[in-house]
Amino acid sequence: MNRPFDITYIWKAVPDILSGLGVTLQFLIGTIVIGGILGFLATWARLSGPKWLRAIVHSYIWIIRCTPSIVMMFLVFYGLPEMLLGVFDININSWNRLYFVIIALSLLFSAPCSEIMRSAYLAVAKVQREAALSIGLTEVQAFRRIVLPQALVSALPNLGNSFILLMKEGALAYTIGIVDIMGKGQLIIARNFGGYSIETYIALAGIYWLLTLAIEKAFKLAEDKLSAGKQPLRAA
Amino acid sequence: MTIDLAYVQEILILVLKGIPTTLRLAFIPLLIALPFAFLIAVARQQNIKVLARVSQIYVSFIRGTPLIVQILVMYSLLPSLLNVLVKSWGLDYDIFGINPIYYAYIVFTLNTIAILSEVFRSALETVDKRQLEAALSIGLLPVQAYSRIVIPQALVAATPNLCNSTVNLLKSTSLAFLMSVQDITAIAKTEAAFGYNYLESYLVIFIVYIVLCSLVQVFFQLLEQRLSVYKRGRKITAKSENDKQPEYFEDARKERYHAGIEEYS
Amino acid sequence: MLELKNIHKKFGELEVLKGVDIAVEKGDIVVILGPSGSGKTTLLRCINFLERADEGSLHFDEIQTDFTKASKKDINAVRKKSAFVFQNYGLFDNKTVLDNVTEGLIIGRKVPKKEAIETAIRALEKVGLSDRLAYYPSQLSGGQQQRVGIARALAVNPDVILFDEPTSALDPELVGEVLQVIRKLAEEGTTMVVVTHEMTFAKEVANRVIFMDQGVIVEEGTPEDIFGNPKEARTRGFLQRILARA
Amino acid sequence: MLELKNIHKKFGELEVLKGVDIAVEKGDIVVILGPSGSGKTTLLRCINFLERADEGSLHFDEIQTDFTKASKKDINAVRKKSAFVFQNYGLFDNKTVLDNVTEGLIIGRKVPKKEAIETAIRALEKVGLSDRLAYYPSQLSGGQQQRVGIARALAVNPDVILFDEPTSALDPELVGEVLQVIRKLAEEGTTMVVVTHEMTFAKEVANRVIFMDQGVIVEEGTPEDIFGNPKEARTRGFLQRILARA
Amino acid sequence: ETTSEATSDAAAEKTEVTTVTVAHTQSSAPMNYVDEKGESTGYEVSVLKAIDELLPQYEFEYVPTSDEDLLIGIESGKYDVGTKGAWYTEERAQKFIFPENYIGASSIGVLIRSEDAAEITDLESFAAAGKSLVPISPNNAQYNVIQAFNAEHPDTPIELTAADVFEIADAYTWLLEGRYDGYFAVKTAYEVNVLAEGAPYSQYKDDFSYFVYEALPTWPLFNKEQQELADAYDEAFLQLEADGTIDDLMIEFLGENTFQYVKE
Ligand SMILES: Nc1ncnc2c1ncn2[C@@H]1O[C@H](COP(=O)(O)OP(=O)(O)OP(=O)(O)O)[C@@H](O)[C@H]1O
Ligand SMILES: Nc1ncnc2c1ncn2[C@@H]1O[C@H](COP(=O)(O)OP(=O)(O)OP(=O)(O)O)[C@@H](O)[C@H]1O
Ligand SMILES: [Mg+2]
Ligand SMILES: [Mg+2]
Repeated sequence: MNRPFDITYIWKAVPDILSGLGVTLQFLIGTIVIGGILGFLATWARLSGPKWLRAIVHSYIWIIRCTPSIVMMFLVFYGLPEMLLGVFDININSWNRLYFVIIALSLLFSAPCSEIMRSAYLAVAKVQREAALSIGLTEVQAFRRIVLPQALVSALPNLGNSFILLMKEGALAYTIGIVDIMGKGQLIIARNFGGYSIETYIALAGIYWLLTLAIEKAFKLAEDKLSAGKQPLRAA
Repeated sequence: MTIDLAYVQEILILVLKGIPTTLRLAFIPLLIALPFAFLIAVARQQNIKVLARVSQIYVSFIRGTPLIVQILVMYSLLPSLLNVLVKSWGLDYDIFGINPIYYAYIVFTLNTIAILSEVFRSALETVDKRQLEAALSIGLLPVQAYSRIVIPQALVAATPNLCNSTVNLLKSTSLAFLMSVQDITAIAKTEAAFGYNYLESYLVIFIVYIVLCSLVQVFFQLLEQRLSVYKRGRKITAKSENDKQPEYFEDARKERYHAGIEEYS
Repeated sequence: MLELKNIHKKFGELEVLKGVDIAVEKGDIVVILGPSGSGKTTLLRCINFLERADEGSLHFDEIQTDFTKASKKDINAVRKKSAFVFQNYGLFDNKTVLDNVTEGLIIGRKVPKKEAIETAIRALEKVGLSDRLAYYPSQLSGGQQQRVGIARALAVNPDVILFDEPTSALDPELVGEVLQVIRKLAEEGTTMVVVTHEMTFAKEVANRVIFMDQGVIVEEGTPEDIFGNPKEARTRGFLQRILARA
Repeated sequence: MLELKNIHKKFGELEVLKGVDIAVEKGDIVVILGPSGSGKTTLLRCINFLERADEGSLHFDEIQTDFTKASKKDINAVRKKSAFVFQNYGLFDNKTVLDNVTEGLIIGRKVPKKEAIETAIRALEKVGLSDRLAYYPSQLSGGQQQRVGIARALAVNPDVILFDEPTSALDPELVGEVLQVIRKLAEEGTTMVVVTHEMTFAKEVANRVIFMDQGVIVEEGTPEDIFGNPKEARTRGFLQRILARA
Repeated sequence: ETTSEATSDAAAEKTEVTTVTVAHTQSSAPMNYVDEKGESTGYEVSVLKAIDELLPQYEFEYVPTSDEDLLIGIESGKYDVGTKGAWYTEERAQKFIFPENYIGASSIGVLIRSEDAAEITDLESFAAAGKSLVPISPNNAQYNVIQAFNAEHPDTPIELTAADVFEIADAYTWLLEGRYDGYFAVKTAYEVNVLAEGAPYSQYKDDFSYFVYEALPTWPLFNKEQQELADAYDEAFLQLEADGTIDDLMIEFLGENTFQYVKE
């Protein structure tokens, strides 16, 4: 093949790419926390809120799931400041752009996240909650101590999917000039006029894969811990 | 900053032509991925030695590498490689004449398999082992036990996540434009470039995705409702109440059965 | 101390409880008998608000409420004062035997951990399971699970325990032992409502027997009355067929 | 027709079956008694390959295999010829009562749908549940679920039925009826292995009684032998304590 | 907060400095990009930096971002001016202020295999030979050039494929292996990737030929409200052109003065 390949360049690109790691981790963690809380509230509202709230939350999830991420990014980056300025006279134009990325991603993340939580919650046998209530636990305690750990077992693989997808959402941040590891890679390639793109992408892929392996490892540990006492669906 | 509605309309009409491509890009990979994803999920769930290990690495690799890298590999490196092979075998086949949409199919299929295999694995976690045992004990083969008892129950927990994945897939098909595939985003962006009407174009993309994703969501919502009938239980009507005495008339019995059947079929 | 009036409960159009009244005094052992599907489990579940009755009122010590109106506070209060032993055991799948029993103590009643563990082990000893502390429910035999369920209810030392067929999965030897435990609890003043198919138990331990059928209380009285001199035809039929077998 | 030799089964370090031999002839009703946790359920599960025994051999009509080596084909053949009634009912949650029963017929045994439905309804009538055809398991009382489980096993008309405490959730009236059904099946030549705590049943219907404890068969014989003249101290103790109660 | 005062009150201009937000694309070297240290640079950015020096009343602040954000941002007023190697169309002129003077010119030409060099010397012969072109992003000036070319040559159009091109140098490989016949590219890219000492494709130096088609003038885009700023830009730009700064920057970033290739 007529394709130049400089294996040493892979290694050379790594430090430069890694300088974007901070941004990646910031928006990843920020989104997981904020989006996770939003998703959790949405789940709670959909499962046990009053009817009107359920309808609102249902439409919220519906619309968010229909929204392409780039559209959401622009809505948040342009719409939100204007709205806050117009309605509450709050100026957030000077905010760090990373905050807008986190807000946009959190909104995007909250909808699938809430669906993951809802399906996992519903998969726990009803009697588990009832048993907890019957020995004097409050609803909240029953949820936190009994239902949640069991629900998490089936939620974790899906949350894993979402976290890993989220981590790779750097392209979205890049559209408003936030440079994470993916963005760093792109800048390197641009500076080289497209040269060494394969090498740079291999370096990127390697870094992402390592991060993914770390996330997967953490999830595996959590899954193993939480599924104690659970019999795998396996015939003898 | 104003939105030119006439222009929106104009783009919208052009973009409609891209809908079949977008749908193809989403649903062909989805349909191909479903069985493979399920097999991987089962292999991992059953802990089948080599298979589980291999599929775990596969899932982790595909999920763990950026889509753009996979596109580079599939769209650029793979054809080069195939070309060299074809040439070295002395075949006369124009590799570069292959419609790039096939590379898009491959990329999206590989990704969807990885994502869905985790969806299915988690769904299988929700099924009680005793359900499988009961099915085996009445003489169903494992395949039958899975298809008739385990999967229908697992699907209840899987549908919301399948919906998430499908909607995500539908939205990420826009990346196929990198491979010069003309989906709705491609058309809208091409139109926007000339007069810098990006606002209008994104508005159109949004509108089209609202419609497409809504259809997907309606479908999965109905599916979930239908699959979870057993959890909510059948509606109990006065007719079925307390007619304790068994009736020995064949016809009456059948009628009663059909009355029951109709309600859940 | 516990009085329920006129409980109605429908599932769809199927009326499972059709106006049940039941009054229990402190220290009572009330046994509920009745054929399968007569609404016994549903009745117990209504008392503990696991099922919301469609009609009726509840009076439990200082708590006085209507089923349709009961507030969260009332419901929690009722649950704090009572415990439920499930027909299907209902153990926490993700907790070991010991944790199943301590849960209600440590979390529900804020008992210090050390004390809770001691109480739990004592309760588990009573049902002969102190050698299975670290097992998960899925690793237990049916009878063992049932006994953990009983120990879990005993441990929280509630005012009223609602037993739903607490001995169904036990061998006769254990049935004897468990009934012994129940009897002792009664002597210590715990009130109990027991759904059971163990006639011997009903005869020996109960101080009141309720016979239910098709969502209503057909007959109610002392064991002597019910077993010796049943008034209703339905009760007589039920008992006759049982006695014919034994 | 069914012969198991030297079955061993360990869960981790815990040896639950320590070399059990059991032989059942066609038309036999073998009752297995034993205290909770003695390995009765595990034994039945091993027969049906729901649990893979660590050691031992199985001989079932023309099937002759070793537990460690049994092929998929052997396992399927054994399961086709037998049925299992679970201690915890084990109904298919996603199927109605009727579908629970027809499933093994239509899918497992390729019986035409119409015929399967009729067979199923007949089986459900036998256990008094033909009025609950379209209910889902979650809408049934404990006793009703148990009876569906029994009907499901009856319907497939297997050579051997393995019953694990088939009457635990039933009121005495129904116990009588269900035992009647089992008796009739036996007369029609169905072989049965029944784990039960119903002494009356064991006495009346069994033609062989096995007493298990701690993973071994302690004693085995006719009901008269076991109940009238038990040889082993452990058996005597068990029976005495039961009789003391009754 | 000082914007309105500064622009309305010309007398106070010595003390009042207006901050101008300049957006530029981050991955379109050599015109606009971000260097290893994270600094905004490139030909166009450098020109604007030089202009800033000449305008004491303005203080430029650079924001690297994407094409889409740059356009939406300038239109909405989030950015006062932006530069992305944009070329001129009537439609665009309705949304943005184009100054009098274009800022640069990107010289583009076609890279072909040397074996075709005898036959193909310009776009006309390329089109006539029925050669295929590596897909072009519609975002890119080149796309428009080919469109214009096709409009002028309805009989022998060049097949134009749109693709959201991500920055990879694989086009050189595609050319070598015959997947496409021509790569419509900026000259600098060709120089850096093929001609330069130690360039990734230097071993294939002899396999490529390049001919310049034309240079396309590129403009900075001003927000509709920023006429004053645009005027200031024009004035300063002429000054820079006169004193040779523009020429220097051209040589630095583009290797030659590309204004020579601008048609009409
Ligand atoms: N999966 C498992 N892991 C570990 N131990 C187990 C497991 N399953 C069963 N056991 C143990 O094996 C022993 C026998 O269980 P089994 O269910 O066979 O008892 P059983 O005779 O049916 O009792 P019961 O009458 O209470 O149902 C019990 O002590 C139980 O704790
Ligand atoms: N969720 C439900 N939906 C519909 N019907 C129900 C539901 N739960 C119970 N039932 C019906 O209510 C009736 C009473 O059920 P319940 O569980 O109270 O009976 P039970 O007296 O406890 O019987 P058993 O002795 O068999 O446990 C049954 O006929 C059952 O089919
Ligand atoms: Mg009940
Ligand atoms: Mg058992």
